[in-house]
Amino acid sequence: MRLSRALALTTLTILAAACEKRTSVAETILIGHVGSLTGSEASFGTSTENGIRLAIEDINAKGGIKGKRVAAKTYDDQGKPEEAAVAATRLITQDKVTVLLGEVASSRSLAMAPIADANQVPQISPTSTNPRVTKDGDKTRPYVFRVCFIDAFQATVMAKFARESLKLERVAILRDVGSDYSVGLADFFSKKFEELGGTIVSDQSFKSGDQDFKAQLTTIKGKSPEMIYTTGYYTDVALLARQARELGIKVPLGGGDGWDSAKLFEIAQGALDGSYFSNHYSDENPDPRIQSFVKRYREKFGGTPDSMAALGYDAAHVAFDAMARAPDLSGPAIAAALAATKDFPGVAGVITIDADHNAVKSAVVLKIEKNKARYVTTINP
Amino acid sequence: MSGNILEVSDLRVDYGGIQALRGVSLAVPEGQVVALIGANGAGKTTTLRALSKMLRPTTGTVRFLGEDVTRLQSHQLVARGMAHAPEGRGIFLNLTVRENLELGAYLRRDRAGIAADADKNYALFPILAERRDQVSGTLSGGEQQMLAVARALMSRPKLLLLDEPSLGLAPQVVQRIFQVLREVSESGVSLLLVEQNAHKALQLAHRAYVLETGNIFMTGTGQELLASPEVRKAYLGE
Amino acid sequence: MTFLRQLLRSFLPFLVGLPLLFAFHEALRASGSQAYTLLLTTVGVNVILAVSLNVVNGATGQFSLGHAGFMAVGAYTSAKITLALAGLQLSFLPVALSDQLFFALALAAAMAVAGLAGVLVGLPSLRLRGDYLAIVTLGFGEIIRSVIENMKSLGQATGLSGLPLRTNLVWVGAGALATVVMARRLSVSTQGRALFAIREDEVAAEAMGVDTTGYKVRAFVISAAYAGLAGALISHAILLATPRMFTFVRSIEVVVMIVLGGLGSITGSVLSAVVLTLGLEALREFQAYRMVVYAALLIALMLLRPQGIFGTHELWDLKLFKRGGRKPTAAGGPGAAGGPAAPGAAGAGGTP
Amino acid sequence: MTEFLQHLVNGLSVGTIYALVALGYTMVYGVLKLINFAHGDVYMVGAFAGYYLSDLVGVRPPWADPPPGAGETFVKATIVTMGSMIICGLLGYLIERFAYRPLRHQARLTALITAIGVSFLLEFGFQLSPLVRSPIEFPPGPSPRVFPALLARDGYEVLGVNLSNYDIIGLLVALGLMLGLQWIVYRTRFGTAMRAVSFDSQVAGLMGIPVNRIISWTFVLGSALAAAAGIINAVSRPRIEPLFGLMAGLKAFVAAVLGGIGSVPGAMVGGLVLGLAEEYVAGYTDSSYRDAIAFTVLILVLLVRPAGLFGRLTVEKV
Repeated sequence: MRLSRALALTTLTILAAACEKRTSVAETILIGHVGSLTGSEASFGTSTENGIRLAIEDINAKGGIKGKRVAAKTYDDQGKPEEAAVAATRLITQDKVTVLLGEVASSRSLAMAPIADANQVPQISPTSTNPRVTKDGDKTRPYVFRVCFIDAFQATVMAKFARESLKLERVAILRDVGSDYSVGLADFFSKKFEELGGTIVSDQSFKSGDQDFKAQLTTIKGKSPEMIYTTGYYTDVALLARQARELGIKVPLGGGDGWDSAKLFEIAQGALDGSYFSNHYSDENPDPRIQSFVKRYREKFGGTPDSMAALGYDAAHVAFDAMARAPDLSGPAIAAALAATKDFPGVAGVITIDADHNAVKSAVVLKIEKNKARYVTTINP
Repeated sequence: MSGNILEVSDLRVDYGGIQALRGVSLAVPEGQVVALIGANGAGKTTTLRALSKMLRPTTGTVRFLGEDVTRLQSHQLVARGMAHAPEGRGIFLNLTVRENLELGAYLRRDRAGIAADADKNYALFPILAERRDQVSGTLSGGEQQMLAVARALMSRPKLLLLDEPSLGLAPQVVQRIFQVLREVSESGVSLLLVEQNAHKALQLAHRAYVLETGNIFMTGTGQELLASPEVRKAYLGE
Repeated sequence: MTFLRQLLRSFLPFLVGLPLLFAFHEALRASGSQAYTLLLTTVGVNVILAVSLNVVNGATGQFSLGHAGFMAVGAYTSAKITLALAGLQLSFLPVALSDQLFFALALAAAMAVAGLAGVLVGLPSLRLRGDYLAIVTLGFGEIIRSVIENMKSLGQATGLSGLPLRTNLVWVGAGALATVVMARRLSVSTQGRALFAIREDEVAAEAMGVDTTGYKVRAFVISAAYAGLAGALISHAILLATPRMFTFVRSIEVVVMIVLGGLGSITGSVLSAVVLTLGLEALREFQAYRMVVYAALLIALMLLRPQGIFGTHELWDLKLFKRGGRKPTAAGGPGAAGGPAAPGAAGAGGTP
Repeated sequence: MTEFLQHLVNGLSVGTIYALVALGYTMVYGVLKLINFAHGDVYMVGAFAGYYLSDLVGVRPPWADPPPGAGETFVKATIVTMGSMIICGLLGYLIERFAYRPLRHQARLTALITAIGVSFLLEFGFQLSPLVRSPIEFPPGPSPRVFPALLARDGYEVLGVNLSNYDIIGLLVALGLMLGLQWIVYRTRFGTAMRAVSFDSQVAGLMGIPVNRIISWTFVLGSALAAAAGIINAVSRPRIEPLFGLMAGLKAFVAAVLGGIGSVPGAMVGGLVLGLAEEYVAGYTDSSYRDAIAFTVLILVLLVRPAGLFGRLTVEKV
């Protein structure tokens, strides 16, 4: 019986720890962040988290919001949707956060969205690009927003650029079948590119974390495309680009904002020269806001911020802006203020929230030359 | 108490609450053959396994060549001169006959001596010589038993623990094995023998112990026990 | 008479349990605190997963690493049904009741389809043993996920979203209860004895005339069906079914639960599912360190109590702990050491 | 035809890595009958050890100014590889000694769970942000690191097929290691002892074989092999991150089972077959079913030959 008592005690202790109530200090505004700090997408969640921390430093340096300091509470979801849902619930119901930030991936944001709506706590996703994130059927979710492009816009930008500026006829697609971001982008691109009269000569896929892409690349090479549009994240794209060059593929690659990271160039070592990708901003942009963000990020965390960090930073600032404008800090008030966000100057573009709670902002197209991204053009929505 | 190569006192083994050995004490005098007889489940095999550390005894002390070896591991006992040919033969069926023999001499470094001993064993069991490069899984039961004895001898033991060397063998093979054991014993190796075939064992043994439900029930010289009516009734089927 | 009594014994837990669950559910709703609903749902789902996996792993000694695959089958089957029936209503019933009726239908279908998938995975078990079987089950899980990831109609990587909220604590509790009752009935029935015989010694079991192959497939089917139920419940709690929820890491988590609880012990599985789920939640504060702590705890727990929390015992045989002494420790090597825990001692069969 | 041959080269290149990791898997399994779940993570640690060592010995990339001479490169590459093999050998020893040995007489599933625990510990431990900054940043954190150019890449084009010295060296090293292992297992005293322990460790003890030491050395050897694989892979695919051992470990395990677990040539053949099967499937059909196909091939092979291609089905001991 001693054993059973010990077990019961352990269980109770754990339960107690799990259910421990936190009293929020009245002077502090708590915002919650759900991100993948561990697991296969840990690097993205960590970037976002870094961006958010930087934003919080900013706002507190300016004296906070409505005279209150801002603090953040972050929970790891290991890249699992169920965990994201549980973490979001805990942030809202126990930690009583005012605003919820997250998640990087659409599938996790989708798991959090109903909870945000049900509890009337605004959720801002930094990078979830799937159109359905802010939608509940045909209705717009009242409390869910995002500060990034949606798939359709970014894909259209690249399809147009490839078709009209580069005058390409034949493009091959290489998508990451395990990532909703990549699949969504590839689908929209292929639709748009064909609408514009181009041909998709091959549609291949890989899975994030793969070490070898030569099988797909060899097949693509046989179809002799003029560009390979590959919608993965930088971690995979850089390796993939090297292997493409090793196979003697000389055509440019194309991609989206998932490419944006200093690591891309570090790994690719020039293999991406001549390639194009769409992004929110260019870190060449002399805008002092952007330059100061990049500089401070480098000092604090080492390395150049990627788009996940920039969007995390923007998501937090958009939230602060709305909180400052809102008459009070209740969920509905903040949500209303968020919906009214207009021309907010983020580091990743000027953000206006539209009726569907998506960010409307311009995209830039960057070209990689000598292992560096160079600004080519800006495309407005 | 010199003259005993092995002295065991109060050896106990528990199997999950069941006492398999309840305090066995015995001794093997140098150069002699000692037999352990008893019914199935009396604890004979357990005794041997506890002595060679295939099992960890709960309590008790074991002295081998005057040294307390209670805490040593199997391979350390082999290094000190104790060999154990286990029940069910314990042949490495995935290895050849030659490799099995070589493993018997694992701790020896004298290549010439090993080769000589192997040849001696091949002479003792000519059938093994014929099959030396066969995987031992293809040997018959009797051949495997011979291999087990031969392999145990390869370490040049001072004491050889033998578990049921005659189990399931044809009468001529049993004859052969016992003949070899007699020769081994005469060459100065001490033997601790567990046998179902009590008659043969007692004939060979200088001394014998009768085990019953984990206890030593009787002891005496081989001849005394052969003559004992109780033993004759219980173990010799008379 | 015996049949009736057996039937009653099977239903008794529900007669007692369901009203309690309803009461708890209503109390929680009345208090306005939904804070723990989702957490308790994951606890319940993990209980279902662990106990159902134990039917295969614990009872036959074969381990399956494809449980997440069956969850996925259940989740997608039920999600397709609830999505298709979303706007419909049985006119003679109030909306809520009609919805729940449809959900019951979806759950039943989830179990059926997952059970069918279980047949597919169970069949190779006729030819394969031990680790070979484990890797094949893992492979099936991955194949299922890979197929989902590639099917446009299943939403590929994004999965199916916008599912109606149907799962509540009554469903989860009832599901967990049903799983436990199923496992308990199975372990005391003659069929259960056969399964235990397979675990102890398959060769001997066959020699004794036990139809090991039939039982193995059946164990797989039952276990898969309940995993499907778990998948359906969790997806209607977080309103989403994506391939990410059903990776092989998920399968491994369930294996960890049952080994930690004690192979073959139903109460052990239940308890460790509860403890691990809540424990991980308690560790959430540690952020990235959480999984490191979890891993270290896992190793430490296994070293301290290798037979699992309960060994092969059940809560109801706790008294037996006093009598059962130490098991023999073989000093030799690894190959020989086989089955867990004390030989023949009590076990879950209930007859000491 | 060119495309077919190119796929052949690619497939062999990937298969080589699977084979190298599978060799260690198969050895450990052969002796302990334990799925060393952490083996893939040891492979990962091997790559990171190489990364840090390269940094410490100052490996310069071929495009450095002035570029390193061939001699310098070779010496440093050898130091890095050997060093990483030693580090992983030690890691393997520690894992066996403290996580597996205490459980050796328990049910095998128990050891599997600690193996999973060790695997998680390494994966998530390496994902933590750096606690130490100098002389190395450790742990490395979740974002990928770039493995230094230990060896300059030479690409060749033969009949329109692109291949490189990496592929050739990898394959040769793998073949060499396989032959070496085969020699150890079948021609040395240690190997005979290993096979004896694998068959029946208790009886092996009765032969005077120090069972624990043999098992430790098997782990050391297997882990060192994993380190070699980690470095060979990282040289040609220079992105390393804490989780990249997970899938490689899984695939290698599939390869080992495919070849017949416990068999050294089986691991080699299994690895190459798996690499080629994936390659051709990905190349000629729908590439997204790549992983599914790997497992389908495995299941089909096992249904026809339940003990793998080279495995012997041993009768279970009664």
